[in-house]
Amino acid sequence: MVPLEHVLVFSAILFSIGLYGVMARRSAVLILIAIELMLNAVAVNLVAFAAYVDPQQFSGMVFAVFVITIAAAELGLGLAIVLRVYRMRTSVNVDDLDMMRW
Amino acid sequence: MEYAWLAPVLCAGAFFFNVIISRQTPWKHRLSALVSIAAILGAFGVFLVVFSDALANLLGTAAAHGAAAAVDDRSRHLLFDDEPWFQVGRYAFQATLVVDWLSVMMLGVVSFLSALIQVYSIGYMRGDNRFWWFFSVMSLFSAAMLGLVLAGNFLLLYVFWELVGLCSFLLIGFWYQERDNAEAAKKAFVTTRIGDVGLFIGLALLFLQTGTFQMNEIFDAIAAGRIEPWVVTTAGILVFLGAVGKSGQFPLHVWLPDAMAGPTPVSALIHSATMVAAGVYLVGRAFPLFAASDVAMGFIATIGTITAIFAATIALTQRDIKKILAYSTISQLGYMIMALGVGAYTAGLFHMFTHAFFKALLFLCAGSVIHSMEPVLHGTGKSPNDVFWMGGLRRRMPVTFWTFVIASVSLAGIFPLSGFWSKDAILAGALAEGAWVPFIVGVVTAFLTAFYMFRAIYLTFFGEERWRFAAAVPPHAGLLVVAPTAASVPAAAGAMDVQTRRPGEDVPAHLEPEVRPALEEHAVPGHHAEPHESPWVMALPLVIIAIPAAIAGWIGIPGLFDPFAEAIRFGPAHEEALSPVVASVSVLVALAGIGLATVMYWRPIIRPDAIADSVPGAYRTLYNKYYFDEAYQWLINRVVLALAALAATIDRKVINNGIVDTPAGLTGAAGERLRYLETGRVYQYAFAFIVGIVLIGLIIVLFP
Amino acid sequence: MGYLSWIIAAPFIAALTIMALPRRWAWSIRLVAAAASGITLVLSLFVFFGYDWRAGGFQFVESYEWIPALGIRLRLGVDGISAPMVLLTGIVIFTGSLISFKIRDRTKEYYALLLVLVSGVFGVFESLDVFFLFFAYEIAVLPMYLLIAVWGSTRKEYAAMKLTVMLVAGSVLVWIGILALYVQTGASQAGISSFDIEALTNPRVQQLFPRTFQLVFFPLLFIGFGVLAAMWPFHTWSPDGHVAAPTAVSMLHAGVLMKLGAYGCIRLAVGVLPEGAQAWAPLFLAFGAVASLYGAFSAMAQRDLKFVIGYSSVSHMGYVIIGICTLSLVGLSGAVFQMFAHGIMTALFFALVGAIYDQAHTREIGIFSGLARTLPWFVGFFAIAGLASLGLPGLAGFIAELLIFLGTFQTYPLVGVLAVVAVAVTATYILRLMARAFFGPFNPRWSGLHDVLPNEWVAAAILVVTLIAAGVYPAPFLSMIDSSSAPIIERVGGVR
Amino acid sequence: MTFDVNQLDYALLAPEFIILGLIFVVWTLDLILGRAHQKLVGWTAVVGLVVGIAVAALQWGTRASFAGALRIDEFSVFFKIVFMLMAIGITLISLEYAGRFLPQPGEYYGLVLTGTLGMILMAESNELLTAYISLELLSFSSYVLVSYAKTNPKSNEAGMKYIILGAFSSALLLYGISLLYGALGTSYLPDIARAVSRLGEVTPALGVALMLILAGLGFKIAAVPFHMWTPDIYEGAPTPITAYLSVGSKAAGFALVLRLLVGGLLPIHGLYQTVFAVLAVLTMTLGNLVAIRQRNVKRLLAYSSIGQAGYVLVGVAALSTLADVAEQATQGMVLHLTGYVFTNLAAFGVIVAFQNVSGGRELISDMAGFARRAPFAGLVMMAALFSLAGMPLFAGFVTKFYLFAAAARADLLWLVAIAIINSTVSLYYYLLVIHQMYVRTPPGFEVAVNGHPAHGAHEAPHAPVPAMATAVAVEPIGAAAPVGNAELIAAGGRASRGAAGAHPGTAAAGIRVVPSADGHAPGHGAHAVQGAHDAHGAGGNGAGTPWWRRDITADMPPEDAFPPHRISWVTNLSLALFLVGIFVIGLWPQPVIDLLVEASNALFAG
Repeated sequence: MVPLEHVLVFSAILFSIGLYGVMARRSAVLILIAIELMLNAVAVNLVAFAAYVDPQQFSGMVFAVFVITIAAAELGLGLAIVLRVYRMRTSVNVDDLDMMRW
Repeated sequence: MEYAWLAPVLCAGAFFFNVIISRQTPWKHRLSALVSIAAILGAFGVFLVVFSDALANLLGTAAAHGAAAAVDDRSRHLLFDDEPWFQVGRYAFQATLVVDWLSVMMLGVVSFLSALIQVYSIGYMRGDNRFWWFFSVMSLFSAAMLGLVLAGNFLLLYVFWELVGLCSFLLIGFWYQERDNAEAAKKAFVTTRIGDVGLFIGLALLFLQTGTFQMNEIFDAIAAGRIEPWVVTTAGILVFLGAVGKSGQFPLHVWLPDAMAGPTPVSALIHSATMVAAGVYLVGRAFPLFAASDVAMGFIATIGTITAIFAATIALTQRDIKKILAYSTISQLGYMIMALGVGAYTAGLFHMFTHAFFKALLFLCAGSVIHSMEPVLHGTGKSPNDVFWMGGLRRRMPVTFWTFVIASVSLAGIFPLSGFWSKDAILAGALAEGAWVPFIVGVVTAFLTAFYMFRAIYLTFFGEERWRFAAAVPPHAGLLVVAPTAASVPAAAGAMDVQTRRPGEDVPAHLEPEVRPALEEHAVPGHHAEPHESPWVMALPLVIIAIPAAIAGWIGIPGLFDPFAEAIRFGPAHEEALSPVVASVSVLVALAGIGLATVMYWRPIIRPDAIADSVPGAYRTLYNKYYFDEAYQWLINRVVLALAALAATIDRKVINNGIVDTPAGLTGAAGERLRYLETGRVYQYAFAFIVGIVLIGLIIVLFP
Repeated sequence: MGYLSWIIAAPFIAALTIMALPRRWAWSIRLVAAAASGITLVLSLFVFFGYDWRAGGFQFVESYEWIPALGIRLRLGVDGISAPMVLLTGIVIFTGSLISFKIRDRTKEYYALLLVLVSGVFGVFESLDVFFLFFAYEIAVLPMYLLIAVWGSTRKEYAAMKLTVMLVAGSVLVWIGILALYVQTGASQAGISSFDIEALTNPRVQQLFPRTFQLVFFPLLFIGFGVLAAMWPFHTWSPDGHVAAPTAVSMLHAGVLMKLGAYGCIRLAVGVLPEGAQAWAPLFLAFGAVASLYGAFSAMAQRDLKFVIGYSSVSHMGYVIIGICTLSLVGLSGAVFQMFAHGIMTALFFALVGAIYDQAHTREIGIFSGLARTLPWFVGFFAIAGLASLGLPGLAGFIAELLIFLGTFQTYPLVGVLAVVAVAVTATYILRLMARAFFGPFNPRWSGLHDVLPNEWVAAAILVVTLIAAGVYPAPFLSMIDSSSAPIIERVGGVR
Repeated sequence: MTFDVNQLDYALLAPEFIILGLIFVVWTLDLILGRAHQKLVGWTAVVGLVVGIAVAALQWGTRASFAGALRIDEFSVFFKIVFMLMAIGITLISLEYAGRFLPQPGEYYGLVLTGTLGMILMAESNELLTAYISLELLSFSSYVLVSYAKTNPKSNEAGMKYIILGAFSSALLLYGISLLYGALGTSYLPDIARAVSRLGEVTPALGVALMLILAGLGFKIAAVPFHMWTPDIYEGAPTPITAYLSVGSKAAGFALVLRLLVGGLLPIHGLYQTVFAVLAVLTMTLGNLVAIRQRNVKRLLAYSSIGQAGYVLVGVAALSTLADVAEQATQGMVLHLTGYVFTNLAAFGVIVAFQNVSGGRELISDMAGFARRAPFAGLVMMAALFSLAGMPLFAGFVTKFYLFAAAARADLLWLVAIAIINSTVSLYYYLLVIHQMYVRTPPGFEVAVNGHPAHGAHEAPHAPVPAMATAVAVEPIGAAAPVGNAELIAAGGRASRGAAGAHPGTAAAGIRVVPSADGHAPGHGAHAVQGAHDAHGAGGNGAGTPWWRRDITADMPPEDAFPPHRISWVTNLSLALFLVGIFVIGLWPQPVIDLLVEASNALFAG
């Protein structure tokens, strides 16, 4: 079996890529996708832990299912809002969205 | 004796009655005068009762002659010394009254003179629209002074002391609409208050040593040596500072001449029985304190001596009749203080006693003169007080003239009027104590006194009727209104002093063109109102006071019958035998002064302006009162007000802007800076998360 | 409910009533306020004269459970120090609400705030619980902001803000100090109600305050309350605030609120932390001495009538601080009496300045001249206030200053000399002011001014009578104050 | 702890089910009734919530667990009631606002309810997954609600920022949860507590998990530096939703923090005490400092709510192993949150009322003179702001005192000191708002104010109309001549200068325009006016008049009159309710504290 550490490192890398994406992207859509990466990393983590640490209860698996669902919903909602912003401002570049600051 | 307290209470009651009730009535003026005079007469009645009691005691003890201590006990009577007025911790503050010969004497003088002066004021103040207020304050003034002389507790004395100051403030500033009067009132209060700082600290020192303000206990403690000597000395000098302020001693004398701004009856009261007498009275009352310290006594004697001669020299050149009298008062007060300082206790207080009468009389006469000059000089811009605009009033105001002369002669110390006896006692006392400097100064002062008093008499009552021409000289022509310069003053003085010249003849050359036509136009007699004798309410008190002014001193004739020395004394009765040498020296010197005045101002053999011209510097210095006012003004402007401005500036600039506004400003500025962290960019917000997580991680690692 | 709770409740209820009244009924609002404050005055007279100083201690005690979890009880009671303060507040609020009749802009809010403020003031003086003392203290400070900023004058907005923020900043220190006391008592020993002032002074509890603790927290409490007492150098809110505030608020503020600070200093700082007091007293005494002289000199340089009085308050409160810091019985009693006396005299001052300002719309001393001719009552009343301020015997200020000075001479003679000199300076500026503005030739420009109005007359007369009565017969005050100062001084180990 | 289907006692969730049902009722009603009757929908929600509260109240005293995942105890019941009360408040203040500014108000009420349900579940959750899901329920509702004002670009932008940052933070939180789960092998809080104390030491995984979880929760409670979203979202969201976020979201976040820390991580409190102390300092200091310079009132309250979170964090830092101290801290936190709910609702309620009458203005300076035109709303705002500043009579003082007392007992006096200093700073900016409302003149009425004509003129430069103002100012003077013409003219000129900022519509609006010099202005013009008036009219107070015959009203300045704002009775009613809440907690907090004692007992017992 793959050692737990490998999975964790993988998920950490995934998470970090997502993190980087959030910082570096300027498009709202891409930022949302980067967040999705982070959530996926979480799901990987949960599954791995469920398998290695908590084999009896397996609650991590349930957890992962919820996370995936929520992530999907989140993305959907996010995209809806981004869409409306785009309709209004014709841009989804977060640099342009600074009506409110200071 | 038990009723002595009634005297101040009656007068205070009159004050409150007038202020609260009389004022509301339509006949407030008459009612308040009536109430006030009734109250002060009542106080006089109280005095009579107390006096007869005291007399009985004295006579009783006189029978058991020899036991000095017994005399003390029997003639001193303390009232209210058991119940405290108020109490804090272990300290009780009593409102003790003391009735002994000193206070009985003062009680009499104060109530007698106050009563007469108030009667006189009915005439003098007639028509004033604050007539009622005048009488109310006079009542309060009398009440305060009566309370002061009765106080047997230093705290109580201080209370009345300050009230006396307040009343003098109110009365000096009675005609407050003149800016000068208001300033004079303020000056009187503030200056005396400066002395009071010393008085208060001195009393506080004594309190700390003894835990009480009771006079008898403090004196007992001093006598028993329970107070350290340096404290006695320090306290003595500090307490004396109060007297310096109140009695117009050098260098706090500056308020007294200015205090002439008040109505003349007020001046009379202030200068005779109240206010200034309070200082001397304090020295007399607290004499055991001073007597216990040679340094303090020396200090007192020095101040008194300086004041006596210093003020007398200023009086030589003054032109305002009330200022002449004011400096005379200062000089005489110096005399008394000097006497007390050298240890001539009885003599000093005796002089205060006699002086009260003739000085009151002098002021009332001056008031009478001014009262009659006022309509004459009205509208000319000339002061009705200026002796240079008087002259020849002798025939027009005979009562005033004669009473003035009696008082002046008495003041000059001519045998056998009362001033002679008291002054002689002082000089004899000084000599007996071996105080040569005070003695010599006393003699010189006697000469000067006689001189300036007769100068005033000649200028006022003799000679040409100069007031006729007052209207002719334009008010701003430079003679009187403008501050005199070295050139103009002697000239003007000379011009007006010498009666042989024709009117207008000696108008200074540089004024000739403008003055001459006016003079000729106005030089018609009868054009203006003329001076006349004052109404009987004013004249009668003059006559009545003239009697004690002349003969009050007789109760102190040494060797003959001397109840005064028996009653008012410190230690065993102090009877200086009448020394023929001293007496004749002082009378001769006084006569010399009169003679000099005569040859200068009545029969002008010596021209005063020539003398003034010959020593212009000295004349100017004297005329400007040694520039004391200027010096104080400088002190106030350059030091006190500068300090005030400095404090105000520091408060605004340093404390307010620095300590208060700066932190506030910094906080706001910090808010302003931090505000811009909020950039509106989502990814930067996300980055803040990372920073936060790192921060938390660091804390967890660093502070496990 | 006893007297004390009614004294607090009456203004509060009146404030609520006023809030319920229609805006248009301005006169009924005024009368309700006057009536309520009249009732408080009567009640406070009851309390004052009902206090038995021979028995001493806290009397009229009432106690209600409030937050038992923290040991907070609503305990009310007065001792010889607070009883005069309650009377003072009663007098000042009654006169203040009379004076305020002429407020016409938003009468309703004005009176409601004023009365709430007064409830707070009474609360401080009557509270025997540290928490409620602080609670009421803040209530007393807070309405000030609006009262000044809305109804005030001269730089009112700046002044109101500065005043509020400074006072609340001062209360920060108090708050910290109170919490420290709470922890120190509650944390180390159970069963002690750590907010009960009486309990805090109990010797058993006093043991819980070690010297270092006292050294640290005494200055916190003292400065915290000292800010409200306008202790130098934390006084700058006071001249500005007094100047800006509307008349009655100035009266209350200078007359009563500043006393809250001094009262807190006595009650909590000195009363509870005696060792700290011993260690720190000289420093604060120096502050007080500086304040008295410096306030007097600053007052001399002012041109605005209210600024003069404002700085004079700084100076007079300097005496109070001095008196407290002498830690001597005489000085402390004098300080408390000075609080009373100054409260009355300064209320009188401000009432009168307000009377003139409402008509003339200026307070420049130099502009006025010869007012005594047309405004005899005004000038008379003002003169009495001025004389009380310069310590004229026969008026209350004298006795107070006398005692303070005696206490100072007992402990720090040199400071005593400075303070006495400050009195002379006070005389100078008060008399200068009066000579300038009231005497001298009458300026016809002011011929339109009228003398005090009936409401002002009544208010001023009450204050004047109080000043004279307390000055002539101070014994009831002093025996009362004395009986309650003595235990404090005993704890501090000061000069008795 | 295990999940057991047989343990499911659905009766325990009665209030939750009521809300759930209510949501469907509301949405159905909205479908049926349509926009015109949106208020009816709102009222339905209110009624339903009242029923929910009643049912929840009946649960008081039960301590039970729903499948180990939800704890029904006094703690959660307390929060349940608070959240439902809050939802009522939000609904009430939305009734008018939603009709004016929002599309589909019916759905809006439903979303408020779903969010509320999320909050309730957060407070109940005893297991990490449940907590996460309930948190997401709240978040999702909030995302939608924040961007609800479709036509308002600010609202959209706020919604987008919110969802990005919310999702980001939930990813962090989840990652942390996953690590915690991995490290301890369980997601049930009691088991976590046991595992942590068994562990004895802090493993790196646990540390990292804690970092991430704190960051995720920090987002919800807006702790610095996870607060960055707050001002923007608060500003952009519809105002009732801002209130909703600032009150409900924050309180729910803290409820969850308490559940998590007390229920699961109390044994390692030493690990995070310093963290929370530092976060508290940062949060309150930054929040309060930045608030000083805000111009937008919603943004100001956003920063203020950050500051408030900082105070509560002081309480979190004070959680310690000393049971009574920790309990007192908990009580203090919840008490403060409760007071804060009412207080902030009141504040936002007033802003909503203000926006209703002003067409959605939100600058502080726009509120100038608001209290003059709407006295009751002004009063409520003042009470709310003073309460926020921690002033007595109002809730804030007692709650802060209680909280800080607990913190002081936990040896955190230094932190308390910083907190108290911060509340002084906060007083300053609250006063700025009060100042605008009470002291300044309503825009457009600058001329009418006692001697302060300039303020309005600075802020709202309108076309100057000196001629009109001069005419008005000079008119009363013309009648009286004795003062001298030069001064009269000076007075007129002064008045006209003062009037330079006058709104053109002033005269038309029927306002009595008074000469600006006629108030407390220290100008000389005033003398002229007043002096003339005295000399001419008020002869009764001359020198000859005895004092008791003088006319008291002689010097009364003219009254300023402004047309009142029309604020609907519902708004006033809700404001009154909030005010009562503020005062009840401020003056008689003991009943609430009694409840909280039990609640904290329950929390610690769990």
